[in-house]
Amino acid sequence: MPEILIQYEAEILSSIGETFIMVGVSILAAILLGLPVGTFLFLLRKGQVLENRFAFSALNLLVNIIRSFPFLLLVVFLIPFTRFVIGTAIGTAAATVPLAIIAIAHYSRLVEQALLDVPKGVMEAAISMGASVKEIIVKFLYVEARSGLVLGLTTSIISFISYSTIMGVVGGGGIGDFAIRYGYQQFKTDLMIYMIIIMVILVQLIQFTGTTVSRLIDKR
Amino acid sequence: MPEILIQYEAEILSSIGETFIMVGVSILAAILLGLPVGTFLFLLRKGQVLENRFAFSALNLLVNIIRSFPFLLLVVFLIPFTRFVIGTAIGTAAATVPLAIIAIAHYSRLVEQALLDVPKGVMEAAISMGASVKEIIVKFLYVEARSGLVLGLTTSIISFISYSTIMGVVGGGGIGDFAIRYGYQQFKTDLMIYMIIIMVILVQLIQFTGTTVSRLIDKR
Amino acid sequence: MTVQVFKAIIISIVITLHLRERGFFLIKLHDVSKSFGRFQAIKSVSLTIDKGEIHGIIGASGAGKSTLLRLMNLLEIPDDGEVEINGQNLTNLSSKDLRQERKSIGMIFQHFNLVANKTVYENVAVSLQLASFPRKERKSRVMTCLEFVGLETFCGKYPAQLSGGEKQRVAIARALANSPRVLLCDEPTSSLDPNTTAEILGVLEDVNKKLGVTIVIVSHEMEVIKGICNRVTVLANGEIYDTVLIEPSRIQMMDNSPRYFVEQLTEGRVIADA
Amino acid sequence: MTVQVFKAIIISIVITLHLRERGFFLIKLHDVSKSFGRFQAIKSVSLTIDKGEIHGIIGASGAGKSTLLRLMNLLEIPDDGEVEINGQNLTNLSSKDLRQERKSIGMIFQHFNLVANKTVYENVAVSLQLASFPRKERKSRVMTCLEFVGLETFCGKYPAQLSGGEKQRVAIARALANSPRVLLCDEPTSSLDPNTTAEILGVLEDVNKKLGVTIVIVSHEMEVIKGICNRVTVLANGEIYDTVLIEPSRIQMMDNSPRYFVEQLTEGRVIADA
Amino acid sequence: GKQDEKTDKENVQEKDQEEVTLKVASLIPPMTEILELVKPKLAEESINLEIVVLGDNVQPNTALAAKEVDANFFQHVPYMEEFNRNNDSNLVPIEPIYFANYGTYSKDYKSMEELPEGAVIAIANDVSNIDRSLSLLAQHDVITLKEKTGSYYTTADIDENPKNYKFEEVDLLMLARMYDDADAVVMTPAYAAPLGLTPKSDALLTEGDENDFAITLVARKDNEDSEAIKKLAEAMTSPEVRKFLEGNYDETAIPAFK
Ligand SMILES: Nc1ncnc2c1ncn2[C@@H]1O[C@H](COP(=O)(O)OP(=O)(O)OP(=O)(O)O)[C@@H](O)[C@H]1O
Ligand SMILES: Nc1ncnc2c1ncn2[C@@H]1O[C@H](COP(=O)(O)OP(=O)(O)OP(=O)(O)O)[C@@H](O)[C@H]1O
Ligand SMILES: [Mg+2]
Ligand SMILES: [Mg+2]
Repeated sequence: MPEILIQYEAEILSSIGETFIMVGVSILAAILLGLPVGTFLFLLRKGQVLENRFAFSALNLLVNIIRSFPFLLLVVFLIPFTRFVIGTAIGTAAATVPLAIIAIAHYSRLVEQALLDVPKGVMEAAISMGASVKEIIVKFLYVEARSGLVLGLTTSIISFISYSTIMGVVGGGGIGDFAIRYGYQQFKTDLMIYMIIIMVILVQLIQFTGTTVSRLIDKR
Repeated sequence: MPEILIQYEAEILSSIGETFIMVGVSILAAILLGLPVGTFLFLLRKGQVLENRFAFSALNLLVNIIRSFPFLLLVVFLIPFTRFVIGTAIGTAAATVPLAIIAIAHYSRLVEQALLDVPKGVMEAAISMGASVKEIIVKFLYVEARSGLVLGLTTSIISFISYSTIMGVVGGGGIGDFAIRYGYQQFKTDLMIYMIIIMVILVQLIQFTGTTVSRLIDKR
Repeated sequence: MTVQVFKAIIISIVITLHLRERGFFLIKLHDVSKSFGRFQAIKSVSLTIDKGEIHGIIGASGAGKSTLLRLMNLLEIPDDGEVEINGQNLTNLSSKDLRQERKSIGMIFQHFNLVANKTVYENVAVSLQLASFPRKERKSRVMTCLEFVGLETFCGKYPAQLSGGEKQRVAIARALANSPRVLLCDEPTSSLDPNTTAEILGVLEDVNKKLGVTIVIVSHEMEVIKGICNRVTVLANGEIYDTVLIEPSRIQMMDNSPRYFVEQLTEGRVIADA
Repeated sequence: MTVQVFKAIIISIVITLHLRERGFFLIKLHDVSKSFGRFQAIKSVSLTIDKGEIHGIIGASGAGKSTLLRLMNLLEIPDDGEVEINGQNLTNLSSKDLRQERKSIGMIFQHFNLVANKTVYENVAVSLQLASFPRKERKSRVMTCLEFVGLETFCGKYPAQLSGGEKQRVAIARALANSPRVLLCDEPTSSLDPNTTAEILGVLEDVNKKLGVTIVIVSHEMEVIKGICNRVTVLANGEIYDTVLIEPSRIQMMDNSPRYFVEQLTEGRVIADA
Repeated sequence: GKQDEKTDKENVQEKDQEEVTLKVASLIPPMTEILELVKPKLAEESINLEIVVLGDNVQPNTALAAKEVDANFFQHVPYMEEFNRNNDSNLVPIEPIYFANYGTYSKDYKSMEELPEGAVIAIANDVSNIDRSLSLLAQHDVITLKEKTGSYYTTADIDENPKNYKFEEVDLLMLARMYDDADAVVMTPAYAAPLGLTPKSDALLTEGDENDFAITLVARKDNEDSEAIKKLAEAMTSPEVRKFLEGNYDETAIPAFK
């Protein structure tokens, strides 16, 4: 192992840990909240089972507002909220709040798109069997769109990693921030390159897993 | 109009112009290069007409590498290339280079996903008619996936706007950077909020256009 | 094949025992109209389908048969008119009650509409899940229905791995699974060979006779209509041209060996074996 | 309807004039096998289809008919054996030559496989574009083919707006548009009423007689097979059970009025008008 | 009127003949304000001053080294030297302009003594500012530091920390916002000013001007002697700038030139 990696081993390991925490929480948020939000964006549309012009516009606007904020300003803007939720606005835990919110907005769009590709006939079959909205979602929509949902999540996770690199701003840490602070600002180019290699490996692993899983579960 | 907007009118207008340039170039890059890259990601897959394990892995890795870079470091990393292409590495024109590269990588993933949702039967019809690869792409794949391609582009454009806010680093300017510099760093909160409102309106317009267009061209 | 028919009969008896007494059903359309854009697909149609009847709908391609059928469970919302099932006006029901009502209306779609990411077994099982069919009996019920259509060995396959006829049979099994009281069938045998068709029609007749299920069948095959229906509506250009009462000629069962095809082909005028 | 048939005949003559002399075609399968996973769908089948023949393939649901047909233009790559069309071994062709060869092989899919985002017109036109059919004549050619199938007024509609039978007819028009020399038809009339079926079969016969197009038809409808084929392969469990030579009984044309259905239904045993 | 017009024209012509464009990279006020202030004066001398505002504190040096700008104005000399060491560049200080009087601020506590055991102190997260923040605390004996090993002190170099302060490193941009969150914040006056804080009246500790950290106009070896740079340096050390700094940035930006 190159000497510089040994020298910074502790910092590197903890920054990897920070990235995992930040991205992990984002993934959770994407699944627990982004998925429902995206599902509602789909179901509230014209012609869908929960068609509701007003609710759709409101939800759509909310997602757009989050997506409109320059990320840095979103972080700042959310400070009071973060402080309320986490107790502090700095550090890795605090950094997860804006990341999670961005994650929800980001993934919900990809969910909406994946659901739009479910064939109409499948929805009709569900409706004709008397499925409730919940059943339509869980037993039909998610089943039929599952490979798209997994691929979308993969794309989102990789974006979360990219967003997490900006979280140095509030002391979030992480590999990307480490690369920027030590590698870029302190001109340790070799260290920076190693960090980038770690990130490439991480992203490559995630993409590989996502692609493979989505192919395995796609029976269409 | 609020006084502060009048006071900064010239700067605001020019920052809007900068955002348009940066995002416009990104859109062009996404369409001219991201679309083909995404199409190849799809066509080189197992079971598709250009199936080629090696070429797929290479292209996939390339896209992943770009997506792995912390955006700030990608900007820095590309400086020599930017200087070569644009003649300088600072300013709005220079900022378009890293943005365009990110745009290609970002959109190509969404293109890949949209194409994966084209029913197999349509591909079979194309193949049985003796369509060349180019014809399969243009006359079948893009036609059948068009609403997904438009929605994906919409999602991407909104991400490009978000990425462009970081381009202040190399003097790229833009609304987001303006909001950060004047509104945030100088505590002109009202100015910052106006800038964010402009961005929300912009994003909302783009999303509305994208959603509408994709619905109009979706005949499935 | 006779073995299978026998099985099917046994099975229907089992279902009969399983079910409580259920009233016969009837479907009423009052002046129902449906337009797509400027094109009027159904023009003020009134039609009463009696309890326990097997009602055929026939007509040229594009006459409006599928649309009419889809109006009966409100998959298409009528522009005008009312749809009544068993005395209940579907058009006025709350969405919850409508859902409940739909659980007792089975539907076989012209294009099958199977869930591509569910196995054959899961495609059939899902309708039981939706109707909160007792969990323990689900498996045996699904297998029973798959046996009806001769696909008991196909449980683990996905629709993309099935032939056209196999897909159609899964769709039939799915519609039957939940012991519906009304069965809407849109060309249920269009992809099936004559033997399988006869078999399926036998199952439908049994279901009708033994369980009193009201059946509406859209078909372009004269034999199917003639072989099973009591009354037939002839549709033309979105209007009822005529309604004809007929005596169904009990469908003759044939053995499913390829020999049958050869016999049929060569009957009377054999030229040569190649 | 007779007007349409007349039209169709006129049209086929026009096509004949339009085309250069073309050799008749033949299809040969040598010991072809195809498995899906562990399941062998086609088991070492050898079959020769003569030039200009109308060849039927019949068999029970799941017998392997569609798979066999799809092997003929290499949509399914055989695990073993060779596929030859007009003396050319398709399995050895470069992908460019294979593409070229496919342009002269029309295919009607069991599930239509229309492009959902193309209009009826565009769905038919695309096969002409692919074959670099002279740009000027495209429009009239597309309209001719749509007239064949009685859909000349449906140009601007999208597949989702069509009935099942209309979709199927668009698929037929698409396959005919490019004047193919071999036509592979997978259940081409499964969704069509008897009149439209007779009409379409008439068109296919004309195309075969006047242009020497070799036709392979998979169908489960005995009438279709009997009415048009010269020779029939009976398939069972992925193997050829028998090949039977028959004398096609020229399909009788019927008028397409709803009266026909009523007559058929009531023939001999009228009970009552409801 | 006629005569005025004529002289105007002449002026324009004159300008056209010898106008030089001078690009200077900078970050935030008061740096950018000083540059804006001297702009008209330089214009009189046919120098078109173009201010390039960048958003991070490496790019101005990268751009200067790559000759994309002619000078920059955002850093102190130790930071510049560190850049030279690492990038093989030859940036040179031209003229120190002002001391950004680094200070420690606290919302809840009036003096350093009041700051309790284990209090959280927010400091900037880039290496040179970590070094500077720790040095400031060491200067006032709040902590003691070990012998400097590398070019910068890091939190690992803290020798004694009697009151067990916790150091939270955040981005420069966030520092001011941490005023609410942390028990104390160490920052430059430029970031403190928008909060209405000045080193003179609000800081618990300040750096003063007994240090090497004056914000300095920096150029390159190859252009340090050019006429334009000299005029720029001259303009930036003029009485007007001093007056401006003293008037608007009392003790916040202490003029560093004589
Ligand atoms: N969504 C739609 N938009 C526009 N037109 C439609 C739509 N659905 C059906 N139609 C038209 O309505 C008419 C009746 O359609 P329907 O599907 O009911 O016919 P059908 O009698 O079932 O025919 P087939 O036997 O061919 O299935 C057809 O001409 C069709 O083109
Ligand atoms: N992709 C596949 N994977 C696995 N099994 C398949 C696949 N495609 C077809 N089969 C199986 O191969 C057998 C033959 O299928 P094929 O589609 O050729 O039948 P067919 O004779 O056309 O039947 P039908 O008249 O019902 O359309 C069927 O039992 C089917 O389940
Ligand atoms: Mg229909
Ligand atoms: Mg088939």
